[in-house]
Amino acid sequence: MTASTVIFYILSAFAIANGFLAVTTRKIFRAAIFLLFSLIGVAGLYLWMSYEFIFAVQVIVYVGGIVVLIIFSIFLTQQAGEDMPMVLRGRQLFAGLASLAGFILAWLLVRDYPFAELRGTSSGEAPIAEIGTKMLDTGTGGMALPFEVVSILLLSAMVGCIVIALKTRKA
Amino acid sequence: MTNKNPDPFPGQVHDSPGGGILVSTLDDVIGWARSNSLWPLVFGTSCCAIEMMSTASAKYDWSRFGFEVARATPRQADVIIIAGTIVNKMAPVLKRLYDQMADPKYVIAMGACATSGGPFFYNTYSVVKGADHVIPVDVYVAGCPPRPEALLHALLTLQKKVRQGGKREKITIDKFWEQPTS
Amino acid sequence: MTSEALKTAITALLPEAAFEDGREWLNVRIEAKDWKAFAERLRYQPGLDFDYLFCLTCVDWPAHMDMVYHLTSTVHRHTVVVKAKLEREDPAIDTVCDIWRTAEFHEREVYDLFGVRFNDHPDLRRLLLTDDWKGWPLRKDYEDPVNMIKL
Amino acid sequence: MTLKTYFSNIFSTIRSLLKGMRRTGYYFTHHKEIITQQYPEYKPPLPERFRGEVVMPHNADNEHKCTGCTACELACPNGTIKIVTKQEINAAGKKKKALDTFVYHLELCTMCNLCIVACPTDAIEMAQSFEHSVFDRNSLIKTLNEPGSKLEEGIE
Amino acid sequence: MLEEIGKTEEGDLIINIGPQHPSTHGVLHLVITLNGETVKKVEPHLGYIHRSIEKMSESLSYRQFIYATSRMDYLSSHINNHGCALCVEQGLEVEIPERAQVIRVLMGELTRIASHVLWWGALAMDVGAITPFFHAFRERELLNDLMEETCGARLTMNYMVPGGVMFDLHPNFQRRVHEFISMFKSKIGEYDELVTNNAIFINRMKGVGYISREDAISYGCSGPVARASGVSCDIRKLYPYDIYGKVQLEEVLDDGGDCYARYIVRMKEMQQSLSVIEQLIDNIPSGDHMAKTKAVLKLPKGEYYSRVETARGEFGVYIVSEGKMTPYRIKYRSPGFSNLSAIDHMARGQKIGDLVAIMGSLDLVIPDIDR
Amino acid sequence: MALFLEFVIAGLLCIGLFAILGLVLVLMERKVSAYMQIRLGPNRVGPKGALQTLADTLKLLSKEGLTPRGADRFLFNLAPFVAMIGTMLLLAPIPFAKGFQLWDINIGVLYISAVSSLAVISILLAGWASNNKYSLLGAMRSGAQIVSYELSAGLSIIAIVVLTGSLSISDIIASQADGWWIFKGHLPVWIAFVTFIIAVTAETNRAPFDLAEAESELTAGFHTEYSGMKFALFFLAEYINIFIVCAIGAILFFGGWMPFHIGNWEGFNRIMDYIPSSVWFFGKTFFLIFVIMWFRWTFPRLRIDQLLNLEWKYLLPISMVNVLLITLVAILGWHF
Amino acid sequence: MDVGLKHMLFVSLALFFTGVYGFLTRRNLITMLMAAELMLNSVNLNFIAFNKYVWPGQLDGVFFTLFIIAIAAAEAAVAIAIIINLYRSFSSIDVEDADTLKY
Amino acid sequence: MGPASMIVLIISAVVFSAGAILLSRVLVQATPNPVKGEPYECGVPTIGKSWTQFNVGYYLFALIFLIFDVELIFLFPWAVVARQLEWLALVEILIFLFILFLGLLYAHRKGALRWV
Ligand code: SF4
Ligand code: SF4
Ligand code: SF4
Repeated sequence: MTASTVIFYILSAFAIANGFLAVTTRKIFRAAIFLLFSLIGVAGLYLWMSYEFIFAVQVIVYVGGIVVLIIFSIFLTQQAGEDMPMVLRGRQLFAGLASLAGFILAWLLVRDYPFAELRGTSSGEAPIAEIGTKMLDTGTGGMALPFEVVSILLLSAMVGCIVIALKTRKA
Repeated sequence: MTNKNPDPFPGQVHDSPGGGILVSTLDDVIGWARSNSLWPLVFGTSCCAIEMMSTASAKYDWSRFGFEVARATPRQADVIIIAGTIVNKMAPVLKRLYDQMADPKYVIAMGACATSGGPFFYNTYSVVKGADHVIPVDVYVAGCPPRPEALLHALLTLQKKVRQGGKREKITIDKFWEQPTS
Repeated sequence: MTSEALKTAITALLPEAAFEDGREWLNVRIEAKDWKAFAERLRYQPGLDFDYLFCLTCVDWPAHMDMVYHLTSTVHRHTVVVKAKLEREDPAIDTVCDIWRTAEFHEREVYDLFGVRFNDHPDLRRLLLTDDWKGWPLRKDYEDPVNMIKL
Repeated sequence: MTLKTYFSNIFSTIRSLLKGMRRTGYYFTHHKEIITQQYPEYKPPLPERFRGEVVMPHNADNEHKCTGCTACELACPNGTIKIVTKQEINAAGKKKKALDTFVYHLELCTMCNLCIVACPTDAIEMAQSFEHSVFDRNSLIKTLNEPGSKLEEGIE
Repeated sequence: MLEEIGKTEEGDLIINIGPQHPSTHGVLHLVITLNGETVKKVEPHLGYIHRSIEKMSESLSYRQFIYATSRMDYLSSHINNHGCALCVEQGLEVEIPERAQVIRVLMGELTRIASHVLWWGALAMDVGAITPFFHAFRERELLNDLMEETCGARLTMNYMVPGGVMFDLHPNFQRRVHEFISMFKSKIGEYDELVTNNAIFINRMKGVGYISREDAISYGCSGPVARASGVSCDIRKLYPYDIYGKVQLEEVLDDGGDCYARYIVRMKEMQQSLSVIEQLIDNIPSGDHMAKTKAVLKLPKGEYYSRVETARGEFGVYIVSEGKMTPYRIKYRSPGFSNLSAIDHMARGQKIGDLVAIMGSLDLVIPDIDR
Repeated sequence: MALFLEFVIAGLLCIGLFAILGLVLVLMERKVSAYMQIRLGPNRVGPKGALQTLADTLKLLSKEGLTPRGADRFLFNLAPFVAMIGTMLLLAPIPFAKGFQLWDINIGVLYISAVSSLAVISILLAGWASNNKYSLLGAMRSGAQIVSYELSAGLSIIAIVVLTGSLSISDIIASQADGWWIFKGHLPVWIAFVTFIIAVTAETNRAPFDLAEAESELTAGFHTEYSGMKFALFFLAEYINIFIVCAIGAILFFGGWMPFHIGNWEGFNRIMDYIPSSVWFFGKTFFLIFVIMWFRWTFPRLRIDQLLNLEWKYLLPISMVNVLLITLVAILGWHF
Repeated sequence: MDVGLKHMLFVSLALFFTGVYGFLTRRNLITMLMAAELMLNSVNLNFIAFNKYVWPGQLDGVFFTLFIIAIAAAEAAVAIAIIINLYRSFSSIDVEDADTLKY
Repeated sequence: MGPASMIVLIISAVVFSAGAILLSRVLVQATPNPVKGEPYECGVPTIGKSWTQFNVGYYLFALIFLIFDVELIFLFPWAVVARQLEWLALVEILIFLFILFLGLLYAHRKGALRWV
């Protein structure tokens, strides 16, 4: 077992454990923080796979953006210091069983599926220059169109947010 | 404007006569650190507070001794300089501030009012006759108001006490002022 | 307006008003019950325009209490001192804090230190002392053996 | 807001900020402007009128000028001075009031100078000392007349 | 409108500012209702430094009670003492030597500058600039030094006594005042560079804490606060005392009504004080510094009211005498008390950062308010 | 084993650097402020006051680090750790001298802007966990502030990236071998530089943008309840953050450890080369730090709405346009 | 044992079903959003893993992830705007409350 | 040192902080008292709970920020290749930024960037 394997295990355990805590803790603020750690764990996995760019994107958007926003919305909407009400036993049981079953099913499917793994042929990195080139490429396989579409998506998201948010401000 | 009186760091390594080395004790080092880094709480109630500000100002400059890091929150402060009169309504607040400070903590009573009620000792119905009825005081400095130099002197006196590991006995206080506040 | 002119104007307003010899300013003594209406006239009557209440206090005499209002007009620059006699037991007078906003705090202070009740005051609480303070310290018969050391 | 005001706003803001920075920068580089007095070494010459505490000067023969008339005690607004008198028999054989102890509560004193003005014999005066820091406030209660001191000759 | 803002609703946050807080200039306690960052209501709680000076003064003689007033508005202690002395003199009907009058006015104006300078530094500190505070103290220390030489104290002077002033001027006095004037004139440009013209500062001040002329009068505001709203209320001008009637003095008025106007008014007032000092400093008449008064002062039965213009506004002393050695009742009309009562009016609907600026622009001295 | 030893040494070096930088920067701040305020500043403890901050640190070490009773203990204690880790991680790609860099990550500057967002998390954590209104308000303020200013900081970084065509810090430095960008790049680079300095000042919560700990409003802001060593860690992290953003500024605009060269003055250039690269690096960084301190001791604080206005109505549009401008410059080859 | 695609898939599956569990048990809109984010993340992880182990050298997985992240951010922004809007209207963000109020 | 440096840095950060905090535990004995643990609010007891919900205008900024944050991450790969692709890059980014600029303008017009 090499050091890198150990790190993989640590990272994935970190991500999964924090993810689990995030959905089970009864303090909503803590849930956000555990979610944050889980996301950082995933980001670590990206880094482990040498996708530095994706790592950075993940951290910037999730840690610096989404989680902050979630925390803000917690401040805004919650009596954040209080515990959330207990989840009903039955519902907990049902949800637990369902997701466990789903997990096992999916894992059984995946485990034996012969993916064409091309291990070792390439480092698998994604140099940022290539990403950039491909992103701006207007030819076939180029991502120029999606790239511009993203901006429209963002614009519409922004407009949507503002419309929704201002609705209450006026009221 | 050279440094005429550098305060030697006690933690330094001395040569001992036998040729070996000798390190000052931990207590000395801590005493040295604490005495040279007395961060005051921003607490001034009346006229003496102006003289306290003067002490901080350029002419007297208590930052030379490292006292300039005045903290607004008692959690990070080391010394309360009670600059001004304490009245009955303020007493619980002062007590609370003192209680909320992190240990170790020291108190300087600046001026006649904080020492004893001073100008308002007689015929007043609302003045606490000395801040030590409320919290234990380490150093008293008389004057109304004490000059900035006098406050510096008080701080240096406190330094001495701290450096000796000054442990102050708690003064038992009758708690007439501890009226419940609503 | 001169003192004399003020006198006539005030007599016209409130015939019961008595005048005392003030040193600098006209002193008017009125009944506590007339105060509110009188104050309104003083404030709003053209020619009087006493818009500036610069001092409001109380004096505790052995037999009664005096509310003292110092009024001046920023338009005409004339000043008048109005005094109203109050009972020593349960002193009360109408508030004027809707006429002069500054009165709100001044009246609270007088309430705090003298125990004068101001009818219709929006927020009559102790101002300077703690809420549970006993007694009215600026009254002459106030005793506080704990806090007060007599010289 | 036109584009022009937008940019002129920016420029005027930056200019005013730079001016402020020039001022602080000036002080940062000109150390001769520093006015700090280093207190424990440098004791400033205090004006002789500075009121630091009340003292009672004694002459070489350990004599003071206080007759114990209590004028200062009466003049003091906050009871800082307590005069204890005693009966003494003077040279002429007459019984006379004289000073026993002059108790001065430094911790109460407001340095208002009224006692000095009131004293008919100028027996007390203001000293310029100011280093009154103590660990125990009781040590601020002082007796101003020295032990064994007497009234100076010729003072009534 | 203001009432509407003041209504509390869910989601409002009530927080305490003070009694121990760096920007309340002492021990003011404000309970503020916040909606987000917007101030909905400010409720001042006073009395954290109520030292019962009025009660105490009832048992002090007419010479003694003056010292207590230096401790009320300690930044204008000379002027406070002046007011008390005037009031007692009114009753004694003594004529004050002209020299004493000039000295009093000189000291008063120097005090005003010292107070305004300190206010300038403190205001800058409140809005977050720390360096001006230290520069302000440089000038203030000069003043302190020169006053100390004459009066024997730096802050709580007790220099003006019924009948005149306690000591004659120190021989150095004139020279040092001249030194100060030339020094101060060279520094006042720096004040503008550091603070007045600073774009951030102007943005923090303009349009903040507005109070109209009518409201200022109704709230009993006085001093620079009222003058910044266009209320002419300078006692020195309207009801001149001592030799104020004979000096050239311009009343500084502004009609902005906001923090910036208050700032500008005070800055200009410093210039005015400076000009008064310049007019007087070389023309101090010779003569006695004190009128002859009896050893024990007794005011005839009656009521006396005198007012002076302190750095903060109109300070009044109201003495009711029964003809005894001590006053029967004494009331100090403090400028800060009325000015403070307008804070709720000024701060509603503003940001919490503005509240700090407003407090700074009111130039509060809490012991003056609580007495 | 040797690898392990290397790790240990590197770790110790980092800790040492961290601590020493913290001490030096705090002392520097106090001295700078003192001189601007016409006073002397610390000069008693140790020679010329050099040990002042050491005394402070030891004092804080021997001071009680209390946890308020109502606080969320776990998060309250976690917050300083997050702050420390976030800051420490930023050290990785900083080249302190030629070839002296822990990790020349190929997305260098992006990495910096990514990891630095941990700072806002630590502040929000601290503010919330303290169970104190001032803390919470301060935390919210700085949350909004830091995330906003991240945009214009990012955009001004992008401006330089357009010129260099690489995100890697060593490439960015290498591209300045013939002159620093601040000299080569014309007006757009200046605009980018000014935006960058303003944005990082705001991002590190420094005056005039120190609303998170606005003393005259919110006592001590998000760390109101912190005392002793926990407070010291925040304090330390704050100063190291300043160091790091200034180092980035020095790298982007002043060529990092690159010595100052003038065209083809061979002799001059050779002399410049004799100065060790680390001196260049630290010199430039400390110069920028000084500038940031200079701001702090000169300007009043902005109000929160003005602060956000500045970002959204001024800095952000300007730096967006500036990116276009700089692209134009790069394409046309107008830079030197 | 070398870490390979299957390991990554395991992790991503675990994360996904943790998210599912959270989504099912939570009744609070914000926590539900958090669970959804968790699921989206596991999907991203999948894409990257496939990209690395199955089609190394290609960038499609990377781009998918990029776009998903962009969409996730937009979605989160809109969702939170809606949540806060809901909260302002009903002072609750409990799904069931919103239900009964027939929003 | 490569990616391993991150591990080193994390560990040293943790060791440093934990060491310092633990050391300070050893060095002081605190004297607890009942008031110490209460929230500090200028020396008077807090009114109401501290963990109340806030009603702040910050979140709108966070919302808009998130959008621009995403924009930022697309800009980075673009910036790297901008110089090689020359005009193509400029045109594409012009469109991209223009659309986002419209968003900013819209937000400004709608007063979303105004503080409430
Ligand atoms: S001792 Fe004197 S100067 Fe100090 S607060 Fe009391 S009265 Fe004021
Ligand atoms: S100076 Fe004033 S307070 Fe002090 S003893 Fe003399 S009269 Fe009393
Ligand atoms: S000091 Fe002077 S006034 Fe006082 S008792 Fe002695 S002689 Fe009389």
